[in-house]
Amino acid sequence: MLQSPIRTPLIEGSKTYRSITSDILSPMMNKAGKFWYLGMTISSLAMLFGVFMIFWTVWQGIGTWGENRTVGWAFEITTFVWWIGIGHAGTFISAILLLFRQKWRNSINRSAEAMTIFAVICAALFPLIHLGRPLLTFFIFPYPNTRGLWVNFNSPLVWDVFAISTYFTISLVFWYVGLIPDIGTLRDKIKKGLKKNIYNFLSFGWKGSARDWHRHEITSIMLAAIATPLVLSVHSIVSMDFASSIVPGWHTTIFPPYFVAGAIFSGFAMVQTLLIITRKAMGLEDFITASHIENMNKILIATGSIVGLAYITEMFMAWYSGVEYEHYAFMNRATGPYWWAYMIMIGCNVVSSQLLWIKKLRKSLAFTFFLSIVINIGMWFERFVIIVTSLHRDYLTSSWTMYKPTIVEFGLLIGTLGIFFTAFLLFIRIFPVISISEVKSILKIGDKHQHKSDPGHE
Amino acid sequence: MKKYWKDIESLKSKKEVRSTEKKPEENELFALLSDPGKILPASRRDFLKLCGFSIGAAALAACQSKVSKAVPYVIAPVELTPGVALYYASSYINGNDYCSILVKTRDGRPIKIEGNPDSGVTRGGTSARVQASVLDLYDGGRLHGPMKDGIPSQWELIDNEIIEKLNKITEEKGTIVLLTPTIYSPSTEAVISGFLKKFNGSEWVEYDAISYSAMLEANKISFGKQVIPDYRFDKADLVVSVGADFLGTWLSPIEYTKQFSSRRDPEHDMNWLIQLESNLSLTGSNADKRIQIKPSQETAILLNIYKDILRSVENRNANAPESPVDVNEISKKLLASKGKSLLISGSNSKQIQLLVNEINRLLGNIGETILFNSYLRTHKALDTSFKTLVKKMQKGAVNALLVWNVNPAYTYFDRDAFTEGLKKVELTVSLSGSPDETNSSVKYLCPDSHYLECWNDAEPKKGLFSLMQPAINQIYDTRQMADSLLKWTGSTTTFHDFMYGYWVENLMKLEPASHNPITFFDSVLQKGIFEPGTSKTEIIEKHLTPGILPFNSTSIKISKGPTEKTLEIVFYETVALGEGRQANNPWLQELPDPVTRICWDNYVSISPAMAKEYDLKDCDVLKLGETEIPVHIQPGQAYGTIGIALGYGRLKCGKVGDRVGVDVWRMLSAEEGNIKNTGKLEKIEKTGKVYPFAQTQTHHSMEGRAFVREAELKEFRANPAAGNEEHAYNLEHNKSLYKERTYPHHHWGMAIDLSKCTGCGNCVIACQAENNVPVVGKEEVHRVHEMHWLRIDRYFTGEEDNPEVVFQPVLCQHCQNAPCENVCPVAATNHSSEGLNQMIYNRCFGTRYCNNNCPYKVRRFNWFNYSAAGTLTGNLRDKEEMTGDLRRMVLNPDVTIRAQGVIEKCSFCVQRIQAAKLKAKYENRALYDNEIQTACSQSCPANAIVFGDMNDKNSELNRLITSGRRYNLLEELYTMPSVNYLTKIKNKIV
Amino acid sequence: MNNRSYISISFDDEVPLLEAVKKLRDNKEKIADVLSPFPVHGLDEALSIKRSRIPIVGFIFGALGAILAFGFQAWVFTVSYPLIIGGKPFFSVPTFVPITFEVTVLFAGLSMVAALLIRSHLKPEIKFTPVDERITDDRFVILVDTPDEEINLKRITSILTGINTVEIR
Amino acid sequence: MDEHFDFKKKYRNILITLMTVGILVTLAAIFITKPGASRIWANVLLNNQYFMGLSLGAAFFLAVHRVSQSGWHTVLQRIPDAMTTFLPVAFVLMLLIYFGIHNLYAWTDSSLSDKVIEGKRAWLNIPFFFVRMVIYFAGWIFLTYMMRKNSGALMTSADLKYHNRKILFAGLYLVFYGITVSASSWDWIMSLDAHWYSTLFGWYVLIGMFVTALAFITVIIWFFKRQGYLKYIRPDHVHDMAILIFAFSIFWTYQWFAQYELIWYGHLPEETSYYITRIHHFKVIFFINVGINFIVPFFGLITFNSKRQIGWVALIAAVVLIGHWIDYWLMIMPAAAGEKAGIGFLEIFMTLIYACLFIFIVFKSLSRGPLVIKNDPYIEESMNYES
Repeated sequence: MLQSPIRTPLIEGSKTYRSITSDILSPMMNKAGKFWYLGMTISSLAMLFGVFMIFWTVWQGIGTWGENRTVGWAFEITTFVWWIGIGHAGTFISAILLLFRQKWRNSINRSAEAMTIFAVICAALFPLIHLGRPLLTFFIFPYPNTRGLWVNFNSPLVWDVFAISTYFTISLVFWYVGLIPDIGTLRDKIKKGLKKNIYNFLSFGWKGSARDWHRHEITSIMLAAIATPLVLSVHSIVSMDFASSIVPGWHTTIFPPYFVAGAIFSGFAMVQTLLIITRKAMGLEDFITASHIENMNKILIATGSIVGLAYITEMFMAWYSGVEYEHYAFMNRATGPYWWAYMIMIGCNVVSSQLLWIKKLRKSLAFTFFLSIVINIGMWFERFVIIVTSLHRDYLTSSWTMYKPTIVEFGLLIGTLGIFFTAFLLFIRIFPVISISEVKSILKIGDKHQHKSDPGHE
Repeated sequence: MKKYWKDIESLKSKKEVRSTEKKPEENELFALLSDPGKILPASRRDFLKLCGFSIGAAALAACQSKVSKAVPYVIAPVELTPGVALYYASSYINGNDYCSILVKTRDGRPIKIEGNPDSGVTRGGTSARVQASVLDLYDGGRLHGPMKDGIPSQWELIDNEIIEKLNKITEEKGTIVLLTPTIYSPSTEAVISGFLKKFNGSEWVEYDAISYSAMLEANKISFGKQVIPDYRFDKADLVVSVGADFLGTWLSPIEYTKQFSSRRDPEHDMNWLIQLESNLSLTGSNADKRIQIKPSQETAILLNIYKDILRSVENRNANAPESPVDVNEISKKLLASKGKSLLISGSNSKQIQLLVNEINRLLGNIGETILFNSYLRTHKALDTSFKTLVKKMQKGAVNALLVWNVNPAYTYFDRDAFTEGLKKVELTVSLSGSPDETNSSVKYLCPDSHYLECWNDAEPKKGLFSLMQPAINQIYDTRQMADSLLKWTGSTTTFHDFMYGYWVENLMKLEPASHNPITFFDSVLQKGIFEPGTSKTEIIEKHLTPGILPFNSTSIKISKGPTEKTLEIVFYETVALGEGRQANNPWLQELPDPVTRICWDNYVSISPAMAKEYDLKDCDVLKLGETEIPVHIQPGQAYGTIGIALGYGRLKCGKVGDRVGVDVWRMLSAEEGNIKNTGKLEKIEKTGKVYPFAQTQTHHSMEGRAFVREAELKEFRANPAAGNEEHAYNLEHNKSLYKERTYPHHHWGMAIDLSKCTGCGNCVIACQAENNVPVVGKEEVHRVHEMHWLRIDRYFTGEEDNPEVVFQPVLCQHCQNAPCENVCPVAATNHSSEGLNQMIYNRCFGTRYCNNNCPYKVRRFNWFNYSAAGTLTGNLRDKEEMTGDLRRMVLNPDVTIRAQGVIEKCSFCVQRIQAAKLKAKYENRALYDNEIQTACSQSCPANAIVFGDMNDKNSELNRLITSGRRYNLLEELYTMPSVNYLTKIKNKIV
Repeated sequence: MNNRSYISISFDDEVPLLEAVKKLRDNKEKIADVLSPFPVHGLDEALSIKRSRIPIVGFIFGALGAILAFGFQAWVFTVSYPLIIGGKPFFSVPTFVPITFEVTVLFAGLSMVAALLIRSHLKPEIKFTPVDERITDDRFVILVDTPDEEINLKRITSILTGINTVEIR
Repeated sequence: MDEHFDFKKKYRNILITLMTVGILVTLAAIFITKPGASRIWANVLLNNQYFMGLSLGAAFFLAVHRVSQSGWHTVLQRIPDAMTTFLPVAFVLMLLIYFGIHNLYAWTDSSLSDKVIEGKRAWLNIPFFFVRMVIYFAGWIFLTYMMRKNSGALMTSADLKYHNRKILFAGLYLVFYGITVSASSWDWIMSLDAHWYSTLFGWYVLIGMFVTALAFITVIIWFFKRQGYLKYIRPDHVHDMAILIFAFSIFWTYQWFAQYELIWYGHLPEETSYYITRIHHFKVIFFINVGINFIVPFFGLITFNSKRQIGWVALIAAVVLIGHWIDYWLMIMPAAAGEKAGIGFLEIFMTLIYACLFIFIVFKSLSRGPLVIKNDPYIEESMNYES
């Protein structure tokens, strides 16, 4: 395949197929370093803290949270939407960028997909524990119960269940299908022992046959094709949890695409956070290059701008609508008691991402890392602003009230961060963080030297 | 209303069992147990019935002694059908509070109090206190039996000792004093006079913590009768009230609310209410014009009114100081409605009351709006008599003190004098049923039974009698006070028999038609009331013809106006707690004050202007003398005054009420022998502490949104839809994308007349009692976790310093396009074919989505396991001990209690709807209009709530909802609520 | 498969591999399989592998999912247990769409993966012996189907002269 | 490589004839059927919006691809570039609205005492309306001109700075267009229903524009290939165009659904009014709209092979072009012309006039240079593109 000479290479350094294999597999072949253990300790402690808080919530009741009569959802749904949003980047990278022929995605899709899966797990926890009676969660499934009652298909929460479980299943399958050849590589690299047997089992007997590759590719691209609308639908449906209500500030038609943009925005920020650490810690600078980071920064500008545009649109429309409730809801957002949250949201999401227009900042790893964390915070606050400021002052002024989170709710956020990082840390030691076979397939496209020495391969 | 009585009528034939005062359940039961050989014929069906009942019986018996197994009745009590409610007509008497009631019992347990619509006094109305009184019955903190020196004892032992001592004292010519609140039970009065006769030299002192003694004294001078007259607010076109909260707490608020609201119907003639006051009271918030005054200004204002009126009526002049407010308008209005006006004052100053009497006389109101035929008998005590008693006690001149149902060690401002005197009394006996500050230091405790366990009668107004009958056997080893007195007098009759005798002898003759004492008594007992026709002519003494009242305005002393710096304090009763008798009642403690919306506390009310001046914020703690008390900034509080509620800060009333709020009784003082409800304060000290309130509404403005729609009477007369123009617009614009549903059979709906609603909060408690709404406690209310299904929103309009107040009861609106239903994932909330928004508790798993999407925020979530119905055991959150076995007896078995983690909300009392439908079906007829009453509509003393079938074209509801005043809350959202509001029509005085 | 005999030709790059495939096919050799560490671009055409029908499987199952999901929801709301919910019609198509979509995607996705696993005989196995352990690393192998190894080995070696092979055996 | 489009006399004559027929029939329709001023002006607005949308969508197509440094589209970039040359004409046509503004927009009636409209006066007033119009067009015309100029410069020069500038202006265009496409659609379309509002509306219109532009580009490719041009546009390029039409038709449906579903669900009268008018009076057209714009491209382009045949893709694209005309019709007509709205001679032939004019300008522009910009750094990559 021909590539324009003005493009930067996708992989740096003079790589051979063999060195790609050994570079990427090295964490699985060697013992973990002390930083890994340190990270593991911290994140599992955070996880334990969260587990305790979950237990506390289930045992005592939702009353242990700061929610109340008027603000029925707050911290937990904020965090839920945040995680779900983060869980969007993986599939976006794998699916949409695959469809749009963005070859650079090959070295980041694996870890982004893994991130998706872990984030969705963290997210899925919240709808469960936020229930008043979590032991009865099974009510949500349309099973034929003794009273002949099914579920309410009109409810966006039921759609959520279908959307999230489908999304999780498809993401997991997509990820695993992509992993199979690499597990095959691992199997063949490890000489013997239990590890080899396990990888052997997991590799599904992958041979690398041309027909298998053909089917594998077609399946991947078709999965990508269906995952594309899926990824859109999931956050759209999550946004409908809000948008289909009649709460001013929630009920707005722009929500589905705006939430999707926001999700990709926050997801990419999280990918940036993880990749900048991972590439450094695991020495994968040649595969995840500065131009990867820059490309992702460009997506951050795009999605950040869409999000900013949505903020402006909402604000304008609240005024334009002439509906006093809408009007008040948005005034209250910006100038009410939670103005600081609104400012954090605007500052961290819109203002900060616009800095990426500056090429120097866009190319700076340190700045990108900093910014990615800022955006993660900003996106959390975006959901907080949407949820809490809309609810706490809705229609009847008599019911207006304030919301203040408790330690338990913070514990849940910390706990899910713990789960997420624990899972991610385990992942990087068990499976290759970069898709070996896909990187090999673009090796020659990216490498100028190879290209020159072998011009006729196309 | 007559139709209602279908229930009670059916009891008629079964009355005998009741009136013999046997306890058939127990007697038969134990007879059977003691004679096992006796075989009784019982069909299987009977057996099952009895099994059912036995559960209730076992629950009852459990309170007396431990029963390890349930034993079925073999012979059924005749009137009981398990699962069917029985209603007993009775009376609520608690100190000065009176209400004629129906007690709803289920399986032998009283579970709900309802108003007795036949009563000429309360006319079916109730108050929050009455509604909540049923919970007092199941108060585990009540005294469980007789005690001596704090040690449980036996009635016989104690009786003997007391009789012995009383006799000894009498022999030694000592003084025995019986201290009670005002007693308006004729039979009890007879028992007491018997007691006084028996023990020579004994005295009877009546003491009311909230006293109207100045009024009594003034009336004695003005009218020759030391009575409180029969005020007729229904006859007055204009009511001018100077600090009298007659809709909330003044004298007989249930009665007055009924009367007053009957004149708030804009379709007929509407009255005017002018309120001059310092605190923003319930009455003040319903006033057409409210003028803020300081208490010290009352005399001057009244004198000016007097001057104006005297000049115009009798063409005489009177001296009056400069009036602090412009009274011209008031005088003019008063003069314009001569004979049809009413001037009242809440002051306990004789001078002021004399002045008020004189003005009313000049206006020709005596005999028109102020009647004496059936004068009010519920407030008879004079402060001076108690003061004399305390002095005597201090001197040691009292040998025995028998206290019943008063608590001077808490309510008397000079309580130290009283307790000091108490120590000098040889024999101290308390007959009060609950622990309090007074009986904690007496020797003998002979606890009275709860009124639901007692026989009694009452004559709250002259010539209007009512009966009280027990609805349950004594839960504890208690004995009614009158029985104790009879016992100590040496009588062998029970009080029931005594009362029966009294009625046959003295009252039967008032009803010339009746000859048979048994049928007479039973018919009264069945109706609960006896109101023989009173003579039409007024019975004011002849010599008190107008014009020669012994009144001289020049004798009135005008206290020097206090300096600007001095703050004046107004002490008031709250609607819920009054003087604090029911402080141990969690329902009342959790009832938000109608005006401030704060519960579980009292506080200093202070005007916004003053708060700014003193740099105070809500919840700042102040130091007033020795007491520390938090501040609440209350728009409408007169500048220069502060208001503090009495009845809080009790120390010995029980777990619930102890140390709730601050006790300020000590800050009262007496003037001319009468206890003043005002005080002065030199300075305010900030402590720097902050104290959070449990306040259920923190935003007080409607922000220009049309929740409560208002119009002036004039506008309304010109256009019945005045102030409600949006309704037509919305009707036109609310179009559906899909076919609207119809409810062809019944379509239940409600109309709430905002013109009538006074915001008293009675419906809130009625709803709580009917629907087993949990109590969550102060901390939880503070965290905005309150559970009331029905709340009363209160908004301020106009300026901050002198706001107008509107009330709006908000319950589930039962929207036809209910936003909550759409979003529930498990269809736990959906719509019935009769238009009800249903909530299925056991299907709910608590996503709270419905609550978020409810624009009315009427859904309540069980944040913790409040009701002990939780899915996890051992995680109960019940600070107020509402889930103890005893308290749970108040639960309505027709309404499920809700588990932790489920949403609950108003059901339109679906259990009542179903019961009535069943009954109608059984009787093979259609439902009558008004046959179904929800708890709130039934109890409303202002008749502001009407429930019915919107499909019934002839129903009262339909009449209301077709009027131009009808609108729906947030109707622009097209939720199509079944609850309709009627615009508030204000009779503004410009 | 393993009991048949093959000649395996190994390469260390895909360029000679493609050339070899072309040459072998031109010489009517039966190529049993080509094994590679990654999908080699152009190999499908070189081997004339027909486009897989996995997408058709996905379409069929997706359509099935759509019909099932929509039908089920409609049945529940109109036949099985109609409930009045928020005044909305029983047959409320807009609210059925999200779930219908999700189930469609789920069915389509899982069916395609299932088809992949079944068609390529991919399943968890305890024992697996690869042709060459370096295939998943950097080896490209052509397996030529052959009845007589020795004769063919010679022939193939001659066909492939000039092409950079690593090993022919 | 040095292919030049020859805008033959034959084409010109056909276009001019058709335009003349269009004008005549339109005038006849106006005088015979007397459709009322509102409907006439609504047609003007509808066609202005539709053809302006083609230009803007084409520019959006270019901008997105340029910013994402996509190579494959390089061979066909002159077509969308040419489409943007219509914008100055669109501007003039849009200014014509001034003469019919009272027939179209209820809010222009200053005597109207409507609380909601009163509240919007700060935005909805005639002077500001035109000020905004000028701003939008100035921005669009300038930015598309710069994009065109820089990509055109690569016809002669191989300086990479033109390439980089082209990308820069594409980025600026995206930002400006993102904001103004929403605002302009509120102004010109949404404010026809002065009470109604939907935050999604602008984005919905944006995607509609994009899909129509994609379809139009495809139709032009088909036409040119039939005429023997654009040989180097291979099935791989067609495939990508088809994927885009397919994907963005689904995306359009998604937005359509999101807007409809949320309004249907929330059921707030101030929002449902829009759909009530359209469903109650124009039920058939309402559902045809979704049918054409979703079902046709979805099933028409779902298979692998169908996406690779230019004839078939162009056919689907043509249907999509009609579909989105109906979409605009539904947005504009019921609000502007009320129940009198319909699809008749007036609509069809006025659109014909516009279409001829538009094609004329596009062809004219295309004939001005080679069809392939040979110095574009991505040209070789694009020529050899394999999907």
